[in-house]
Amino acid sequence: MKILYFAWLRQRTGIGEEEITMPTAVRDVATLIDWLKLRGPNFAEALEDTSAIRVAVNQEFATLDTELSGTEEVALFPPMTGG
Amino acid sequence: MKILYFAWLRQRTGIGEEEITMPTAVRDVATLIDWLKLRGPNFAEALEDTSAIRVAVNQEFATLDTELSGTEEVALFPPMTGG
Amino acid sequence: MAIRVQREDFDVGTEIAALTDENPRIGGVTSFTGLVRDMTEGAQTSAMTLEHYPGMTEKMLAAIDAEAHDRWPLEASLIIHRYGRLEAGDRIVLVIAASPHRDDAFEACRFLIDWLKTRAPFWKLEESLNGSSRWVEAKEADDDAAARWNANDGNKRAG
Amino acid sequence: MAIRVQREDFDVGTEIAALTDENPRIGGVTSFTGLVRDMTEGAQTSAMTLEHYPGMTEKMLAAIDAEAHDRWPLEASLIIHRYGRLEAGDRIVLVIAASPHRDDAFEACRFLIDWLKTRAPFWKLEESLNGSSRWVEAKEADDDAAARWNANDGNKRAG
Repeated sequence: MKILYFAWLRQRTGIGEEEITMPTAVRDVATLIDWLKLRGPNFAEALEDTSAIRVAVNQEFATLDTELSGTEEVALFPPMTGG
Repeated sequence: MKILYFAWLRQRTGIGEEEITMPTAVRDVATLIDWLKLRGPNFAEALEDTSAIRVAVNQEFATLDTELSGTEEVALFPPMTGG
Repeated sequence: MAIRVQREDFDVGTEIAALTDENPRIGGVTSFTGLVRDMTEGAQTSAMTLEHYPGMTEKMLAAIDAEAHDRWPLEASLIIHRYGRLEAGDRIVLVIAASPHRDDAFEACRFLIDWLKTRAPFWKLEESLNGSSRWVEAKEADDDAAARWNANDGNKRAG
Repeated sequence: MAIRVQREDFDVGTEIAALTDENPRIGGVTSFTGLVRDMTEGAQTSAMTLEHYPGMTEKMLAAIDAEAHDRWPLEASLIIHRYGRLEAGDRIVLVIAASPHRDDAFEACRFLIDWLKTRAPFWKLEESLNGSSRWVEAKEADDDAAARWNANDGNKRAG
Protein backbone atom coordinates (compact mmCIF):
# COMPACT_ATOMS: atom_id res chain seq x y z
CA MET A 1 0.00 0.00 0.00
CA LYS A 2 1.25 3.47 -0.86
CA ILE A 3 1.34 6.13 1.88
CA LEU A 4 1.66 9.81 0.93
CA TYR A 5 2.45 12.74 3.24
CA PHE A 6 1.90 16.39 2.33
CA ALA A 7 2.85 19.82 3.68
CA TRP A 8 4.13 19.76 7.27
CA LEU A 9 3.35 16.05 7.58
CA ARG A 10 5.83 15.45 4.77
CA GLN A 11 8.38 17.72 6.44
CA ARG A 12 8.04 16.22 9.92
CA THR A 13 8.04 12.59 8.84
CA GLY A 14 10.79 13.31 6.33
CA ILE A 15 8.90 11.22 3.75
CA GLY A 16 6.79 12.25 0.76
CA GLU A 17 5.77 8.79 -0.41
CA GLU A 18 6.45 5.25 0.70
CA GLU A 19 5.32 1.73 -0.01
CA ILE A 20 4.36 -0.28 3.07
CA THR A 21 3.14 -3.77 3.78
CA MET A 22 0.29 -3.39 6.20
CA PRO A 23 0.36 -5.52 9.35
CA THR A 24 -2.83 -7.53 9.73
CA ALA A 25 -3.70 -5.56 12.90
CA VAL A 26 -4.31 -2.47 10.75
CA ARG A 27 -7.95 -2.41 9.76
CA ASP A 28 -8.85 1.26 9.43
CA VAL A 29 -7.27 4.72 9.24
CA ALA A 30 -7.07 5.06 13.04
CA THR A 31 -5.13 1.82 13.50
CA LEU A 32 -2.90 2.69 10.51
CA ILE A 33 -1.96 5.98 12.19
CA ASP A 34 -1.32 4.18 15.50
CA TRP A 35 0.98 1.77 13.69
CA LEU A 36 2.81 4.53 11.78
CA LYS A 37 3.46 6.38 15.08
CA LEU A 38 5.46 3.40 16.33
CA ARG A 39 8.02 3.84 13.55
CA GLY A 40 9.99 6.61 15.24
CA PRO A 41 9.81 9.89 17.15
CA ASN A 42 9.35 11.98 13.98
CA PHE A 43 6.28 9.91 13.05
CA ALA A 44 4.97 9.96 16.64
CA GLU A 45 5.27 13.74 16.75
CA ALA A 46 3.85 14.41 13.27
CA LEU A 47 0.83 12.15 13.83
CA GLU A 48 0.15 12.97 17.48
CA ASP A 49 -2.76 15.38 16.99
CA THR A 50 -5.17 13.59 14.66
CA SER A 51 -7.60 16.55 14.81
CA ALA A 52 -5.03 18.47 12.72
CA ILE A 53 -4.78 15.71 10.11
CA ARG A 54 -6.95 15.06 7.10
CA VAL A 55 -6.98 11.72 5.31
CA ALA A 56 -7.69 10.52 1.80
CA VAL A 57 -8.13 6.85 0.95
CA ASN A 58 -7.74 6.03 -2.73
CA GLN A 59 -7.91 9.80 -3.35
CA GLU A 60 -11.29 10.23 -1.66
CA PHE A 61 -11.73 12.04 1.66
CA ALA A 62 -11.88 9.59 4.53
CA THR A 63 -12.25 9.54 8.30
CA LEU A 64 -10.48 7.72 11.12
CA ASP A 65 -12.91 4.81 10.93
CA THR A 66 -12.65 4.33 7.15
CA GLU A 67 -11.73 0.67 6.55
CA LEU A 68 -8.58 -0.08 4.54
CA SER A 69 -9.09 -3.51 3.03
CA GLY A 70 -8.28 -3.36 -0.67
CA THR A 71 -6.82 0.14 -0.35
CA GLU A 72 -4.02 1.09 -2.74
CA GLU A 73 -3.23 4.58 -1.53
CA VAL A 74 -3.60 6.50 1.75
CA ALA A 75 -2.64 10.16 2.04
CA LEU A 76 -2.15 12.13 5.26
CA PHE A 77 -2.12 15.93 5.19
CA PRO A 78 -3.16 19.07 7.11
CA PRO A 79 -6.38 21.00 6.32
CA MET A 80 -6.15 22.39 2.81
CA THR A 81 -5.26 25.98 2.01
CA GLY A 82 -5.66 26.32 -1.73
CA GLY A 83 -7.46 28.92 -3.77
CA MET B 1 -34.01 75.02 -21.60
CA LYS B 2 -32.84 71.87 -23.38
CA ILE B 3 -35.22 68.89 -23.65
CA LEU B 4 -33.86 65.45 -24.53
CA TYR B 5 -35.85 62.36 -25.55
CA PHE B 6 -34.44 58.83 -25.58
CA ALA B 7 -35.45 55.40 -26.91
CA TRP B 8 -39.13 55.13 -27.91
CA LEU B 9 -39.82 58.64 -26.59
CA ARG B 10 -37.34 59.93 -29.17
CA GLN B 11 -38.94 57.81 -31.88
CA ARG B 12 -42.55 58.76 -31.07
CA THR B 13 -41.93 62.49 -30.64
CA GLY B 14 -39.62 62.46 -33.64
CA ILE B 15 -37.14 64.63 -31.71
CA GLY B 16 -33.88 63.73 -29.96
CA GLU B 17 -33.04 67.13 -28.55
CA GLU B 18 -34.64 70.57 -28.66
CA GLU B 19 -34.25 73.99 -27.10
CA ILE B 20 -37.46 75.45 -25.66
CA THR B 21 -38.47 78.62 -23.89
CA MET B 22 -40.56 77.56 -20.96
CA PRO B 23 -43.94 79.23 -20.50
CA THR B 24 -44.29 80.77 -17.04
CA ALA B 25 -47.07 78.28 -16.20
CA VAL B 26 -44.53 75.45 -16.22
CA ARG B 27 -43.20 75.07 -12.69
CA ASP B 28 -42.34 71.38 -12.34
CA VAL B 29 -41.89 68.21 -14.39
CA ALA B 30 -45.63 67.40 -14.36
CA THR B 31 -46.64 70.77 -15.80
CA LEU B 32 -43.80 70.59 -18.33
CA ILE B 33 -45.13 67.24 -19.59
CA ASP B 34 -48.68 68.65 -19.72
CA TRP B 35 -47.42 71.56 -21.79
CA LEU B 36 -45.35 69.34 -24.13
CA LYS B 37 -48.43 67.17 -24.79
CA LEU B 38 -50.21 70.19 -26.27
CA ARG B 39 -47.65 70.45 -29.05
CA GLY B 40 -49.17 67.76 -31.27
CA PRO B 41 -50.64 64.24 -31.40
CA ASN B 42 -47.21 62.56 -31.48
CA PHE B 43 -46.27 64.33 -28.22
CA ALA B 44 -49.68 63.65 -26.67
CA GLU B 45 -49.37 59.96 -27.48
CA ALA B 46 -45.71 59.57 -26.45
CA LEU B 47 -46.25 61.31 -23.12
CA GLU B 48 -49.67 59.94 -22.26
CA ASP B 49 -48.64 57.25 -19.76
CA THR B 50 -46.34 59.02 -17.31
CA SER B 51 -45.90 55.78 -15.32
CA ALA B 52 -43.84 54.50 -18.27
CA ILE B 53 -41.62 57.59 -18.32
CA ARG B 54 -38.50 58.34 -16.30
CA VAL B 55 -37.17 61.88 -15.94
CA ALA B 56 -33.77 63.43 -15.32
CA VAL B 57 -33.36 67.11 -14.46
CA ASN B 58 -29.85 68.45 -15.00
CA GLN B 59 -28.77 64.80 -15.41
CA GLU B 60 -30.06 63.73 -12.00
CA PHE B 61 -33.07 61.43 -11.57
CA ALA B 62 -36.20 63.46 -10.87
CA THR B 63 -39.90 62.95 -10.22
CA LEU B 64 -43.07 64.59 -11.51
CA ASP B 65 -43.00 67.16 -8.72
CA THR B 66 -39.36 68.17 -9.17
CA GLU B 67 -39.31 71.97 -9.65
CA LEU B 68 -37.71 73.37 -12.77
CA SER B 69 -36.57 76.88 -11.90
CA GLY B 70 -32.97 77.32 -12.98
CA THR B 71 -33.01 74.05 -14.91
CA GLU B 72 -30.79 73.80 -17.99
CA GLU B 73 -31.63 70.28 -19.16
CA VAL B 74 -34.59 67.91 -18.82
CA ALA B 75 -34.51 64.39 -20.26
CA LEU B 76 -37.50 62.09 -20.77
CA PHE B 77 -36.98 58.37 -21.33
CA PRO B 78 -38.38 54.90 -20.62
CA PRO B 79 -37.06 52.69 -17.77
CA MET B 80 -33.45 51.82 -18.43
CA THR B 81 -32.29 48.52 -19.89
CA GLY B 82 -28.50 48.65 -19.79
CA GLY B 83 -25.98 46.15 -18.51
CA MET C 1 -12.11 54.04 -9.76
CA ALA C 2 -12.50 54.14 -13.51
CA ILE C 3 -15.46 54.16 -15.87
CA ARG C 4 -15.55 54.12 -19.66
CA VAL C 5 -18.44 54.48 -22.10
CA GLN C 6 -17.33 53.44 -25.56
CA ARG C 7 -18.28 51.93 -28.91
CA GLU C 8 -15.14 49.77 -28.98
CA ASP C 9 -14.78 46.24 -27.67
CA PHE C 10 -12.58 45.55 -24.61
CA ASP C 11 -10.33 42.75 -23.42
CA VAL C 12 -11.11 41.41 -19.93
CA GLY C 13 -7.61 40.06 -19.26
CA THR C 14 -5.93 43.34 -20.22
CA GLU C 15 -8.29 45.30 -17.98
CA ILE C 16 -7.83 43.00 -14.98
CA ALA C 17 -4.06 43.07 -15.40
CA ALA C 18 -4.08 46.89 -15.62
CA LEU C 19 -6.02 47.10 -12.34
CA THR C 20 -3.96 44.57 -10.43
CA ASP C 21 -0.41 45.09 -11.65
CA GLU C 22 1.70 47.00 -9.16
CA ASN C 23 -0.86 46.54 -6.39
CA PRO C 24 0.13 43.53 -4.29
CA ARG C 25 -2.52 44.35 -1.68
CA ILE C 26 -5.11 42.78 -4.00
CA GLY C 27 -5.94 39.16 -3.12
CA GLY C 28 -9.08 38.67 -5.22
CA VAL C 29 -10.56 40.08 -8.40
CA THR C 30 -14.12 39.41 -9.53
CA SER C 31 -15.21 40.32 -13.03
CA PHE C 32 -18.57 40.18 -14.72
CA THR C 33 -18.88 40.31 -18.51
CA GLY C 34 -22.30 40.78 -20.08
CA LEU C 35 -22.77 39.47 -23.61
CA VAL C 36 -25.46 39.85 -26.26
CA ARG C 37 -27.41 36.63 -25.96
CA ASP C 38 -28.89 34.97 -29.00
CA MET C 39 -32.66 35.06 -28.53
CA THR C 40 -33.48 33.40 -31.84
CA GLU C 41 -32.61 29.81 -30.85
CA GLY C 42 -29.79 29.73 -33.35
CA ALA C 43 -32.02 30.31 -36.36
CA GLN C 44 -30.27 33.58 -37.06
CA THR C 45 -27.95 36.06 -35.40
CA SER C 46 -29.58 38.48 -32.97
CA ALA C 47 -28.50 42.10 -32.96
CA MET C 48 -29.32 45.18 -30.96
CA THR C 49 -28.46 48.83 -30.75
CA LEU C 50 -27.61 50.37 -27.38
CA GLU C 51 -28.57 54.01 -27.02
CA HIS C 52 -27.42 56.07 -24.04
CA TYR C 53 -27.52 59.55 -22.57
CA PRO C 54 -24.03 61.01 -23.01
CA GLY C 55 -23.04 63.04 -20.01
CA MET C 56 -25.55 61.53 -17.62
CA THR C 57 -24.24 58.01 -18.29
CA GLU C 58 -20.74 58.95 -17.19
CA LYS C 59 -22.10 60.74 -14.11
CA MET C 60 -24.25 57.78 -13.06
CA LEU C 61 -21.51 55.21 -13.59
CA ALA C 62 -19.07 57.33 -11.60
CA ALA C 63 -21.66 57.65 -8.81
CA ILE C 64 -22.32 53.88 -8.75
CA ASP C 65 -18.59 53.23 -8.67
CA ALA C 66 -18.06 55.70 -5.80
CA GLU C 67 -20.90 54.04 -3.88
CA ALA C 68 -19.20 50.64 -4.21
CA HIS C 69 -15.95 52.07 -2.87
CA ASP C 70 -17.89 53.55 0.01
CA ARG C 71 -19.47 50.20 0.88
CA TRP C 72 -16.54 47.82 0.40
CA PRO C 73 -12.79 48.12 0.95
CA LEU C 74 -11.85 47.98 -2.72
CA GLU C 75 -8.36 48.45 -4.06
CA ALA C 76 -9.55 48.99 -7.63
CA SER C 77 -12.63 48.83 -9.82
CA LEU C 78 -13.65 49.36 -13.42
CA ILE C 79 -16.89 49.73 -15.34
CA ILE C 80 -16.91 49.64 -19.14
CA HIS C 81 -20.24 49.93 -20.96
CA ARG C 82 -20.47 49.85 -24.74
CA TYR C 83 -23.06 51.55 -26.94
CA GLY C 84 -23.96 51.32 -30.63
CA ARG C 85 -24.88 48.23 -32.63
CA LEU C 86 -23.89 44.85 -31.18
CA GLU C 87 -24.47 41.31 -32.39
CA ALA C 88 -25.04 38.01 -30.55
CA GLY C 89 -21.90 37.01 -28.67
CA ASP C 90 -20.55 40.58 -28.51
CA ARG C 91 -19.45 41.93 -25.14
CA ILE C 92 -21.73 44.70 -23.79
CA VAL C 93 -20.49 45.48 -20.31
CA LEU C 94 -17.58 44.73 -18.02
CA VAL C 95 -17.47 45.23 -14.26
CA ILE C 96 -14.36 44.47 -12.20
CA ALA C 97 -13.89 44.76 -8.44
CA ALA C 98 -10.55 44.05 -6.73
CA SER C 99 -10.05 43.78 -2.99
CA PRO C 100 -7.73 42.16 -0.44
CA HIS C 101 -10.45 39.54 0.20
CA ARG C 102 -12.72 37.60 -2.12
CA ASP C 103 -16.00 38.27 -0.29
CA ASP C 104 -15.68 42.01 -0.86
CA ALA C 105 -14.65 41.55 -4.49
CA PHE C 106 -17.68 39.34 -5.17
CA GLU C 107 -20.21 41.54 -3.39
CA ALA C 108 -18.98 44.79 -4.90
CA CYS C 109 -18.97 43.31 -8.42
CA ARG C 110 -22.52 42.03 -8.00
CA PHE C 111 -23.65 45.36 -6.56
CA LEU C 112 -22.13 47.25 -9.49
CA ILE C 113 -23.84 45.20 -12.19
CA ASP C 114 -27.19 45.07 -10.34
CA TRP C 115 -27.15 48.81 -9.81
CA LEU C 116 -25.97 49.63 -13.28
CA LYS C 117 -28.88 47.69 -14.82
CA THR C 118 -31.42 50.05 -13.26
CA ARG C 119 -29.50 53.33 -12.80
CA ALA C 120 -27.39 53.73 -15.93
CA PRO C 121 -29.26 55.48 -18.79
CA PHE C 122 -28.99 52.86 -21.52
CA TRP C 123 -31.75 51.50 -23.75
CA LYS C 124 -31.64 48.42 -25.93
CA LEU C 125 -33.33 48.31 -29.33
CA GLU C 126 -33.55 44.70 -30.51
CA GLU C 127 -33.69 43.85 -34.18
CA SER C 128 -36.09 41.10 -35.08
CA LEU C 129 -35.91 38.66 -37.94
CA ASN C 130 -38.33 40.46 -40.26
CA GLY C 131 -36.34 43.68 -40.13
CA SER C 132 -38.52 45.42 -37.56
CA SER C 133 -37.23 46.35 -34.13
CA ARG C 134 -38.51 46.71 -30.59
CA TRP C 135 -37.30 48.40 -27.42
CA VAL C 136 -36.41 45.92 -24.70
CA GLU C 137 -38.62 46.36 -21.65
CA ALA C 138 -37.14 46.85 -18.21
CA LYS C 139 -37.29 43.72 -16.07
CA GLU C 140 -38.87 43.72 -12.64
CA ALA C 141 -36.22 41.18 -11.62
CA ASP C 142 -33.56 43.82 -12.27
CA ASP C 143 -35.36 46.33 -10.06
CA ASP C 144 -35.61 43.70 -7.34
CA ALA C 145 -31.91 42.87 -7.65
CA ALA C 146 -30.96 46.53 -7.31
CA ALA C 147 -33.42 47.11 -4.45
CA ARG C 148 -31.77 44.31 -2.48
CA TRP C 149 -28.76 46.59 -1.98
CA ASN C 150 -30.95 49.29 -0.43
CA ALA C 151 -32.63 46.98 2.03
CA ASN C 152 -29.42 45.36 3.08
CA ASP C 153 -27.81 48.14 5.07
CA GLY C 154 -25.79 45.56 6.92
CA ASN C 155 -23.46 45.69 3.95
CA LYS C 156 -22.85 49.38 4.41
CA ARG C 157 -19.46 50.13 5.83
CA ALA C 158 -17.58 53.26 6.68
CA GLY C 159 -15.53 54.38 3.70
CA MET D 1 -16.43 21.77 -17.89
CA ALA D 2 -12.66 22.10 -17.82
CA ILE D 3 -10.05 22.00 -15.10
CA ARG D 4 -6.30 22.59 -15.28
CA VAL D 5 -3.58 22.19 -12.66
CA GLN D 6 -0.39 23.84 -13.87
CA ARG D 7 2.80 25.68 -12.97
CA GLU D 8 2.31 28.19 -15.77
CA ASP D 9 0.52 31.52 -15.55
CA PHE D 10 -2.79 32.07 -17.39
CA ASP D 11 -4.55 34.93 -19.15
CA VAL D 12 -8.08 35.65 -17.93
CA GLY D 13 -9.24 37.34 -21.15
CA THR D 14 -8.04 34.47 -23.33
CA GLU D 15 -9.77 31.93 -21.10
CA ILE D 16 -13.07 33.83 -21.01
CA ALA D 17 -13.00 34.29 -24.78
CA ALA D 18 -12.30 30.57 -25.30
CA LEU D 19 -15.33 29.66 -23.16
CA THR D 20 -17.74 32.15 -24.70
CA ASP D 21 -16.79 32.26 -28.38
CA GLU D 22 -19.21 30.32 -30.54
CA ASN D 23 -21.77 30.03 -27.73
CA PRO D 24 -24.31 32.85 -28.11
CA ARG D 25 -26.55 31.33 -25.41
CA ILE D 26 -24.20 32.86 -22.82
CA GLY D 27 -25.45 36.17 -21.42
CA GLY D 28 -23.16 36.55 -18.42
CA VAL D 29 -19.70 35.42 -17.40
CA THR D 30 -18.34 35.79 -13.87
CA SER D 31 -14.66 35.25 -13.19
CA PHE D 32 -12.69 35.18 -9.98
CA THR D 33 -8.91 35.53 -9.99
CA GLY D 34 -6.99 34.86 -6.79
CA LEU D 35 -3.62 36.58 -6.41
CA VAL D 36 -0.72 36.24 -4.00
CA ARG D 37 -1.24 39.10 -1.60
CA ASP D 38 1.70 40.98 -0.13
CA MET D 39 1.59 40.34 3.61
CA THR D 40 4.70 42.36 4.40
CA GLU D 41 3.16 45.84 4.09
CA GLY D 42 5.33 46.64 1.12
CA ALA D 43 8.60 46.22 3.02
CA GLN D 44 9.56 43.34 0.75
CA THR D 45 8.04 40.96 -1.75
CA SER D 46 6.14 38.01 -0.27
CA ALA D 47 6.48 34.59 -1.82
CA MET D 48 4.99 31.18 -1.28
CA THR D 49 5.16 27.67 -2.64
CA LEU D 50 1.97 25.80 -3.42
CA GLU D 51 2.18 22.04 -2.94
CA HIS D 52 -0.62 19.76 -4.14
CA TYR D 53 -1.61 16.11 -4.40
CA PRO D 54 -1.30 15.18 -8.08
CA GLY D 55 -4.12 12.89 -9.12
CA MET D 56 -6.44 13.73 -6.25
CA THR D 57 -6.34 17.45 -7.12
CA GLU D 58 -7.63 16.82 -10.61
CA LYS D 59 -10.31 14.44 -9.30
CA MET D 60 -11.53 16.94 -6.69
CA LEU D 61 -11.58 19.89 -9.10
CA ALA D 62 -13.51 17.84 -11.65
CA ALA D 63 -15.99 16.80 -8.92
CA ILE D 64 -16.47 20.41 -7.73
CA ASP D 65 -16.97 21.52 -11.32
CA ALA D 66 -19.53 18.77 -11.98
CA GLU D 67 -21.37 19.76 -8.80
CA ALA D 68 -21.65 23.37 -10.03
CA HIS D 69 -23.09 22.17 -13.35
CA ASP D 70 -25.56 20.06 -11.41
CA ARG D 71 -26.72 23.02 -9.32
CA TRP D 72 -26.84 25.81 -11.92
CA PRO D 73 -27.68 25.93 -15.63
CA LEU D 74 -24.15 26.70 -16.80
CA GLU D 75 -23.11 26.87 -20.42
CA ALA D 76 -19.40 26.70 -19.59
CA SER D 77 -16.97 26.76 -16.68
CA LEU D 78 -13.26 26.63 -16.03
CA ILE D 79 -11.01 26.12 -13.01
CA ILE D 80 -7.27 26.73 -13.27
CA HIS D 81 -5.12 26.26 -10.16
CA ARG D 82 -1.38 26.85 -10.20
CA TYR D 83 1.25 25.16 -8.04
CA GLY D 84 4.93 25.79 -7.40
CA ARG D 85 6.63 28.99 -6.22
CA LEU D 86 4.65 32.21 -6.62
CA GLU D 87 5.44 35.79 -5.67
CA ALA D 88 3.27 38.69 -4.51
CA GLY D 89 0.98 39.82 -7.32
CA ASP D 90 1.15 36.46 -9.12
CA ARG D 91 -2.10 34.81 -10.15
CA ILE D 92 -2.86 31.60 -8.17
CA VAL D 93 -6.31 30.52 -9.24
CA LEU D 94 -8.95 31.31 -11.85
CA VAL D 95 -12.60 30.31 -11.73
CA ILE D 96 -15.02 31.16 -14.56
CA ALA D 97 -18.75 30.41 -14.78
CA ALA D 98 -20.83 31.29 -17.84
CA SER D 99 -24.61 31.11 -18.02
CA PRO D 100 -27.55 32.63 -19.88
CA HIS D 101 -28.26 34.76 -16.78
CA ARG D 102 -26.01 36.69 -14.44
CA ASP D 103 -27.44 35.35 -11.16
CA ASP D 104 -26.41 31.81 -12.03
CA ALA D 105 -22.99 32.90 -13.27
CA PHE D 106 -22.32 34.77 -10.01
CA GLU D 107 -23.55 32.04 -7.69
CA ALA D 108 -21.75 29.22 -9.49
CA CYS D 109 -18.48 31.18 -9.56
CA ARG D 110 -18.73 31.91 -5.84
CA PHE D 111 -19.61 28.30 -5.08
CA LEU D 112 -16.61 27.05 -7.06
CA ILE D 113 -14.05 29.22 -5.29
CA ASP D 114 -15.59 28.66 -1.84
CA TRP D 115 -15.65 24.91 -2.35
CA LEU D 116 -12.21 24.76 -3.89
CA LYS D 117 -10.68 26.52 -0.86
CA THR D 118 -11.68 23.66 1.44
CA ARG D 119 -11.88 20.61 -0.86
CA ALA D 120 -8.93 20.93 -3.24
CA PRO D 121 -5.74 19.37 -1.84
CA PHE D 122 -3.38 22.35 -1.96
CA TRP D 123 -1.11 23.66 0.78
CA LYS D 124 0.64 27.01 0.94
CA LEU D 125 4.14 27.38 2.37
CA GLU D 126 4.85 31.06 2.99
CA GLU D 127 8.40 32.39 2.96
CA SER D 128 9.13 34.93 5.65
CA LEU D 129 11.65 37.74 5.57
CA ASN D 130 14.37 36.01 7.56
CA GLY D 131 14.48 33.08 5.16
CA SER D 132 12.37 30.73 7.26
CA SER D 133 8.99 29.50 6.11
CA ARG D 134 5.67 28.47 7.60
CA TRP D 135 2.62 26.53 6.42
CA VAL D 136 -0.46 28.70 6.07
CA GLU D 137 -3.20 27.55 8.45
CA ALA D 138 -6.69 26.80 7.17
CA LYS D 139 -9.18 29.54 7.93
CA GLU D 140 -12.41 28.85 9.74
CA ALA D 141 -14.00 31.52 7.54
CA ASP D 142 -13.25 29.36 4.49
CA ASP D 143 -14.94 26.35 6.09
CA ASP D 144 -17.94 28.52 6.90
CA ALA D 145 -18.08 29.86 3.34
CA ALA D 146 -18.04 26.34 1.92
CA ALA D 147 -20.56 25.04 4.48
CA ARG D 148 -23.02 27.73 3.40
CA TRP D 149 -23.50 25.80 0.15
CA ASN D 150 -24.46 22.65 2.06
CA ALA D 151 -27.05 24.34 4.24
CA ASN D 152 -28.61 26.18 1.36
CA ASP D 153 -30.35 23.38 -0.46
CA GLY D 154 -32.70 25.93 -1.98
CA ASN D 155 -29.94 26.51 -4.51
CA LYS D 156 -29.97 22.91 -5.58
CA ARG D 157 -31.55 22.41 -8.97
CA ALA D 158 -32.16 19.47 -11.17
CA GLY D 159 -29.28 18.98 -13.60
